[in-house]
Amino acid sequence: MIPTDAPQIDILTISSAVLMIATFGVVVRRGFMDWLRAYRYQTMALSGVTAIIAYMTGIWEIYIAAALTLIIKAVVIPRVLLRVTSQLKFVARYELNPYISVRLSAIISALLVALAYFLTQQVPFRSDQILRAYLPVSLSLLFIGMFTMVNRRVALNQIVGLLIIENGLFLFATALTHGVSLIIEIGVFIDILVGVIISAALMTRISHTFDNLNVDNLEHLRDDKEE
Amino acid sequence: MVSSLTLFQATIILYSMGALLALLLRGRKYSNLLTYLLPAAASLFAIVLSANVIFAKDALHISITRDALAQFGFDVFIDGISAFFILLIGLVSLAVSLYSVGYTKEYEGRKDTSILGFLFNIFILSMLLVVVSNSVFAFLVFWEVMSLTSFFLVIYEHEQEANLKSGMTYIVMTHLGTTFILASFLVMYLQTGSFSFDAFRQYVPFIPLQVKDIVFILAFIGFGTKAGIVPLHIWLPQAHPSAPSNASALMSAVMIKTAIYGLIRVLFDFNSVGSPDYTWWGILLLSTGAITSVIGALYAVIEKDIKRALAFSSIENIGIILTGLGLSVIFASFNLTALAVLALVASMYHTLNHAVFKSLLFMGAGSILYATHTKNMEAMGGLVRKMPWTSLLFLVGALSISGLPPFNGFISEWLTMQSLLSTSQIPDSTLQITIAFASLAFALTAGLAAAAFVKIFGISFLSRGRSEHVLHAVEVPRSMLIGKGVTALAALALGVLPFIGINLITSAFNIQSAQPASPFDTITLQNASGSNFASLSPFTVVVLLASVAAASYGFVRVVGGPTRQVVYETWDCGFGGLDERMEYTATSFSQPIRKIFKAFFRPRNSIQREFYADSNQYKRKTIRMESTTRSLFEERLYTPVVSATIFLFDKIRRIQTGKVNSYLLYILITLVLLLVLVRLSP
Amino acid sequence: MSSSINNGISKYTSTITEKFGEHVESINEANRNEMHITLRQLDSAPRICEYIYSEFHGRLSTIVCSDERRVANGRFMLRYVFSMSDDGNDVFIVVTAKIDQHNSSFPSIALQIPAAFLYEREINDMFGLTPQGNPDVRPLVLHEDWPSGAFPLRKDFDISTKMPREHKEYRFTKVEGEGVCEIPVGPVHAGIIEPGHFRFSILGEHIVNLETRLFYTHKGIEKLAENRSLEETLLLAERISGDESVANSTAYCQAVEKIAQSSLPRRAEQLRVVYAEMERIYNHLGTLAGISTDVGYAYGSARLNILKERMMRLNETVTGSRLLFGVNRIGGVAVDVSDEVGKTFIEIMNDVQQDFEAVIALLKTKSSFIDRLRNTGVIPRKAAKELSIVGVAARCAGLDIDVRRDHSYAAYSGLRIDPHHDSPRSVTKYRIEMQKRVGDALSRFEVRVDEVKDSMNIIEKVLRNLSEGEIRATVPQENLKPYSHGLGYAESHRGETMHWLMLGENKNIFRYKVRTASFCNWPIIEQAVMNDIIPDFPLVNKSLDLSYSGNDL
Amino acid sequence: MFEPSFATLAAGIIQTLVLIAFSPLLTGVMRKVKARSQKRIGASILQPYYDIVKLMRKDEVISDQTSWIFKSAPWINFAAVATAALFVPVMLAYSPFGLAGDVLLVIGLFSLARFFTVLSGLDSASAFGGLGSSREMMLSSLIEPALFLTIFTVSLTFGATNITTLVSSAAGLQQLVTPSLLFALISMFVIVIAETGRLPFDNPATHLELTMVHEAMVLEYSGKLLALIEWAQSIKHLTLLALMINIFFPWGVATSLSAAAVGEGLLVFAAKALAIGVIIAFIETRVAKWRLFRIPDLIAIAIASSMVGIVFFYI
Repeated sequence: MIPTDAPQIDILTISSAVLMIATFGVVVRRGFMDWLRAYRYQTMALSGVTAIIAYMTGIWEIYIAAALTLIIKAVVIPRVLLRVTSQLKFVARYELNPYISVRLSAIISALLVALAYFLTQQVPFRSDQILRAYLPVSLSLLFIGMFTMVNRRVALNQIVGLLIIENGLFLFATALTHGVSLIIEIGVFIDILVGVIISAALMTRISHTFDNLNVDNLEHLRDDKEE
Repeated sequence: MVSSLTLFQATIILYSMGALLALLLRGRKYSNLLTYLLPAAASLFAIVLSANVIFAKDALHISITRDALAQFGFDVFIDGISAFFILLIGLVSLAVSLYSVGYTKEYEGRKDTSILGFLFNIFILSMLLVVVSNSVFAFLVFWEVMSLTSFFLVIYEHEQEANLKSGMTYIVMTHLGTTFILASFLVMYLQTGSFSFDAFRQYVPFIPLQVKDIVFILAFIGFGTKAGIVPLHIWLPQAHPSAPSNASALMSAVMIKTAIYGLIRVLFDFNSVGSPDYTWWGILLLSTGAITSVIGALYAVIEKDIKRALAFSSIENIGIILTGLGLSVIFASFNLTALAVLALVASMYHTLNHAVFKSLLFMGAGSILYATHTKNMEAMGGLVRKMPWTSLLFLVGALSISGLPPFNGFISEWLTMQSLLSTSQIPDSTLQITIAFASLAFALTAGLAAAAFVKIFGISFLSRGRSEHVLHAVEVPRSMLIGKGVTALAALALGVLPFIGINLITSAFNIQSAQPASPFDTITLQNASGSNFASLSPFTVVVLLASVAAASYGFVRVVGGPTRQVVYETWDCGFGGLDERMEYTATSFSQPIRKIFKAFFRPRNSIQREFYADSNQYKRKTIRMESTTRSLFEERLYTPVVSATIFLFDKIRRIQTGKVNSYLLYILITLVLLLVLVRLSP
Repeated sequence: MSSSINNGISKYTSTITEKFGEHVESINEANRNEMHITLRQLDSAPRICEYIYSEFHGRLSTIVCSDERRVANGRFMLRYVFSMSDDGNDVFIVVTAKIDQHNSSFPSIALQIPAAFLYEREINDMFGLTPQGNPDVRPLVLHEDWPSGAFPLRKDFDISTKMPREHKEYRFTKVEGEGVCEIPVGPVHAGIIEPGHFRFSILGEHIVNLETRLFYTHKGIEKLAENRSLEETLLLAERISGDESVANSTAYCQAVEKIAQSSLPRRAEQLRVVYAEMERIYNHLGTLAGISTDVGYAYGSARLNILKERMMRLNETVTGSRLLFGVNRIGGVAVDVSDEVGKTFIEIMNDVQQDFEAVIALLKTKSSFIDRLRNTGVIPRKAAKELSIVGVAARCAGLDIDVRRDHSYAAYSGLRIDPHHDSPRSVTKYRIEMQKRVGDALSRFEVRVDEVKDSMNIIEKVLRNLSEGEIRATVPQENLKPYSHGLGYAESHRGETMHWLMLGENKNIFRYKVRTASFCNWPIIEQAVMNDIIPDFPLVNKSLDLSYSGNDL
Repeated sequence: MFEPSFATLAAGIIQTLVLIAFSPLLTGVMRKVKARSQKRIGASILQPYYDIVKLMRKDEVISDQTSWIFKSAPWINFAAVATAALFVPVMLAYSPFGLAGDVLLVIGLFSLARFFTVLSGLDSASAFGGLGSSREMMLSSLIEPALFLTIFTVSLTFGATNITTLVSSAAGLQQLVTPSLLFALISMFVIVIAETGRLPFDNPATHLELTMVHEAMVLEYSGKLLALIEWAQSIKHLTLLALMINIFFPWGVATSLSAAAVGEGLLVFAAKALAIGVIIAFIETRVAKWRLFRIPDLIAIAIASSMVGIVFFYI
């Protein structure tokens, strides 16, 4: 129960909650376009969180990191992915039948969040306000991202897991070190960018090769069919 | 004021007379009436007895122990806890006895009803004696009598092979359970050196914790088998439906509660769970309860045999009872006494409620069986017009068990939910979160139970008759209605005036709680900071409901004027001629839920289409649809275990020539293992 | 119209003569692309039909029965029309069999050629000729209240006869098994739509079997047409189904023109194309809007309906009729499109096209929308082929059937992609696209979207190259000899429409047989919903866009 | 804050009457918004009132297959829903019957209403009714856990399930947003949409019997009984919205019984209810009805959201 005379709005926790919500937005999407849009929102939330860290710590470099996050991950990467995959047929972009149904994976993700909080409870430096708020979130992001990658069949949609993991790592690093050196960060960003492009291009190839879809297979795939 | 002893003696004598007369008066004119009116009278005595013990605090302690056989004494001790369960037995058997007067006519001319009467009386008597026994020997003897009589009741209609199979499963499982109970008691004996429950109470505080844990686990498995916890529930949905409906009612409503009784003795009487060492007992109970309730409810939803559906619902309700019990233990282990009381009250209230509405529902199902000679819901329908009273009473049962206000199920589910919500006061955040997540199972159970009972009532009683079974159905004899009426009234009373139940439980268990002092008071719970956490006054709700209904009737009447009704056919899209095939079936009703939980049910729809010619697959001669679900527990757990056992016995038989009694082997292995464990324990 | 020897026909002729020489009375060519095989014996019909079906890959286009007892020495005539379109051939093989009037039955081909089922039931109803060996001879057209022994299409049946009503029961296929129940839907529906009865056998949401029962509003068009003049019948043809007026009138006019061997002015042919495509556009837009409504996406349907309305207003501006009534005449068209109107036409249409593409782009990114369509109501390609379905329904399952190309008429030649004329690259691409189609509602959605764009392009192309000249030619009356007959056909927005016409005395109609696309396509819905769930049925139905009126002639 | 007196009792009853009386207006406004956003003009926002009055004056056609369940179900439904409305504060921060029941009772009463509505669907011996009933039970059995978990989160935050305590402590909360409430709000929003049968769960405007959920159950009703059902549906909708508004957005709710406070409370409530109604209506035009067996996914999201909310609370 919250005492009615609580202090000012707990910006840290709320921002971490918003980030969490945005992450769930990505997890529960089936379509490539949908999760890309949701990923954009998640990244915006992430860059907001980064800006908050910058404000709290007063390190100006983190502002740059926040801006970079916004530009590269919310603008460039989605554009690149869109362009690279624009010729792909709908079939290759839509998660018809993940290994675990969306309803169950939503609940599993929630359990992973609980697990992340449970694990980080034991971490000794809970006195650090920023770390206390964001460490569990970043861990959740890692878990959820991995789970998403494991769970998806459509190759293109596995990238979503990768991107979530990456966002989790970024948050982890920023929260833990209060801003790694800017150069390294830029390097990381470019790394990711290249990774995304390569994997997307690879996906395109793959789905071109396996594009001859069998109707009977599709029938079996639909997850709301009995039998 | 009559003393408890007299009442107790009278009760026993009346039940015994009922049993004897059933045999002696075989085939006489009034044999039926006497066979069941005697236990009804006995039940009244039992109810008075329990009231006497609970409210007049006239506990009864009889020792019939002879020195020579000190270990094998028949001690009787009726304290509040026993009295509470005696009340349960009394109440249900009163209703069921009255009901049986009419119901056994079903078997007249077909079967020997005197045997049924005999078993019926002995069965109730044995349950009564189980809950008053105060020594291991007595307890086990009566437990065994209870199991055997119920076994014979299960195979009463042994002409049907399915019943024999059910009986077989039942007897094996129940003995497995008994073995564990025996083992639990033996460990206690090894520690206390006595077979008397009094000694247990006295010495248990001095038993090492690890041993206590073992005792608890053994007792939990043993009693859990009887209660039907998952995955030991396998016998329950087979055995309960096989027995005659009056016996099913007793088995589901009361017999499985004797297991709860046993657990309570172990938890709160022999032990006093008051330190965090016991938290995991609570967690075990709670998680088993959660799993049991969800799985029971899931099966209840898809079942189309009405009595099997009710049996699965019993499993579900045992789960809810265990949830409350588990919470109580957890609270107690953190010394949150008020909350422990709340959870215990919730659990016991549900025990009482379940006894009331489950017997009502089984009697209702029996009435349907009596009138239509089928248990298959797919063959029913339209009974509401043929059996108006039965349907009304069954509806009361369905509303109660679905936990809807203002019936009794709502009160106990409300109390359980409040107990769950109060877990925020536990000083352990991991546990808090775990329990919060576990409450998901509880809520899912509530939702599924409502779905199950909408289906059971809706498909069986409403719309059009689905087969010729229902064509000649007529309302059942009055005695059967009275039996159901008694429990329906109890359900309503316990729902509108929870004061009755709560006071009963608090007095019986001798616990303090700030609960309603007068019948119309509200139940009030406070939160940690002392403001109103929740309160409930069902009586006010009923008054409000009634006045809102009256007001709205008035309003509609004023605005809308008088109503003219035209009776016409159901809308058939102008095609003309709806028939019984064009209404929803039980299988169809539950199909969406089956599909959502398909990972659990593993449904299979196989469609066979026969064509006139292979070159044209568009014109079908016949289409046949078979829809099945698989029982995970039978397939994954029992079948492998059974085949492994058979394999093992085969091996043993090859080595040894003599016959091996499987139960002896169980006991032997268990005992050896236990002794080793006890030896090893510090 | 050229009367040169059709190469395709000669190929078929030689094979048939070789194989079935002794059964064949005569083989002759008529009306440019019709090859008539007249059989000596009725009994050989199944064999030869099956041969054409399995060896020549002929698609059973229709079966025409006519009562020619007063004409051809007292016989009923059965004409099995097969459409041949492989290798770029434009041929209809018509197998003609005679049924002796004392004989009231004929051998069934339905077990070999599934598509024949409905035709044979129809013949059983209307002529009282029983298909021997067809296991299902339940009444189809004439419902239970029609007295037995009255056969409306026999010549001795007077159209003004008042029939007493009877009460019999129609037997639906019963699905055995516990827990299966039936949902009767219709004939009266909750929306304002036409009557048809659907009998679902279900297990919960799961559709086990579906049976349709149609012909609730049978109008007796074929009987009405008899003894009417050609001009009167044109009006009738236009009114077979209000939204297919151009297709039906075109098919009818072409049948007459074929018999008369008249050739049309180029401008008339081009205008027929324009009107036909206009009809396709507004109907496809309506169907797309309907799909959007049926998935509960009101915004999409509102926007598409606005576009449909704009197109219908355009119809009115150009032709004077929102539903394009009265645009066709025998020998040409009735309405001309002036250059000025043509220009505004293209302008408005381009505007609509822009809006249309925006809406479609929106719909395609709406995953809740796409998710409903995907894998819903899958038409198996095999079933589509065997049941001889036509139009969008066939094309969405990857069957490349388009009368506009296969039996090119009016000015369609060269407007559709054609494997025998276009560049190999574009043809390969087209074929791959075809193969990828899986027959679900999403494919139908996409096919319709493509066709709307396609139609707009065609109209623009044709209007920009409109030839000068007359819009109507005079029909050589001397060629309209009694008892000459011909096939007319057109591709409506639902698919191939077949009209068979036989003239009687005084240039009146002797027998007029109409087979719309809906008649062919209705049976496929029973296959498409198999294993689907109940709430998806309206969507499947809408995406197939089947007409009741066009079916219940 | 509020002493039990005749005045508070009267005010409490009046606020319920306000809720009951204005609930069709919300339905009307939402329909209007939907129509406008689809570029239609749409019916008057008072149309639901006209409908109810007209239906009440009409004759009833009752199926010959039905029993007393069919005739009594709408009355029980209406009474249960209207009684539930008594427990929910509207413009006041309390309800006078707060001591007689809590939020779990409100849900219990809704379940009671649903139980009878579902039975009435089965009672008419028509396949449509059965279809609707079966779907309704599928949805409700899944919504139940989502709802309970949401209440769990909320009751943790405010330390009560008693609605008066809930709303008062919500109104007294200094911190406007807490993370756990944010998650609970998401969950609650999904539940409100599901419970009231709006898109993407159920299409209230459809005429296709085969796709209906709620409408299929009540297909056989006419006249007064139908009026009661429709009205009860509106009341349920506004009651749930009121619950959501007063728990999650309690600003401006009257904490004393002065005319000014009550008036302000009423106006602010109306504004908030309208705003949420408009948002829901707007969402409805922008989303297609989900495939029936995808709907559990959405409910699972609500459940997951509540779960995370609980985690955030305990941290």
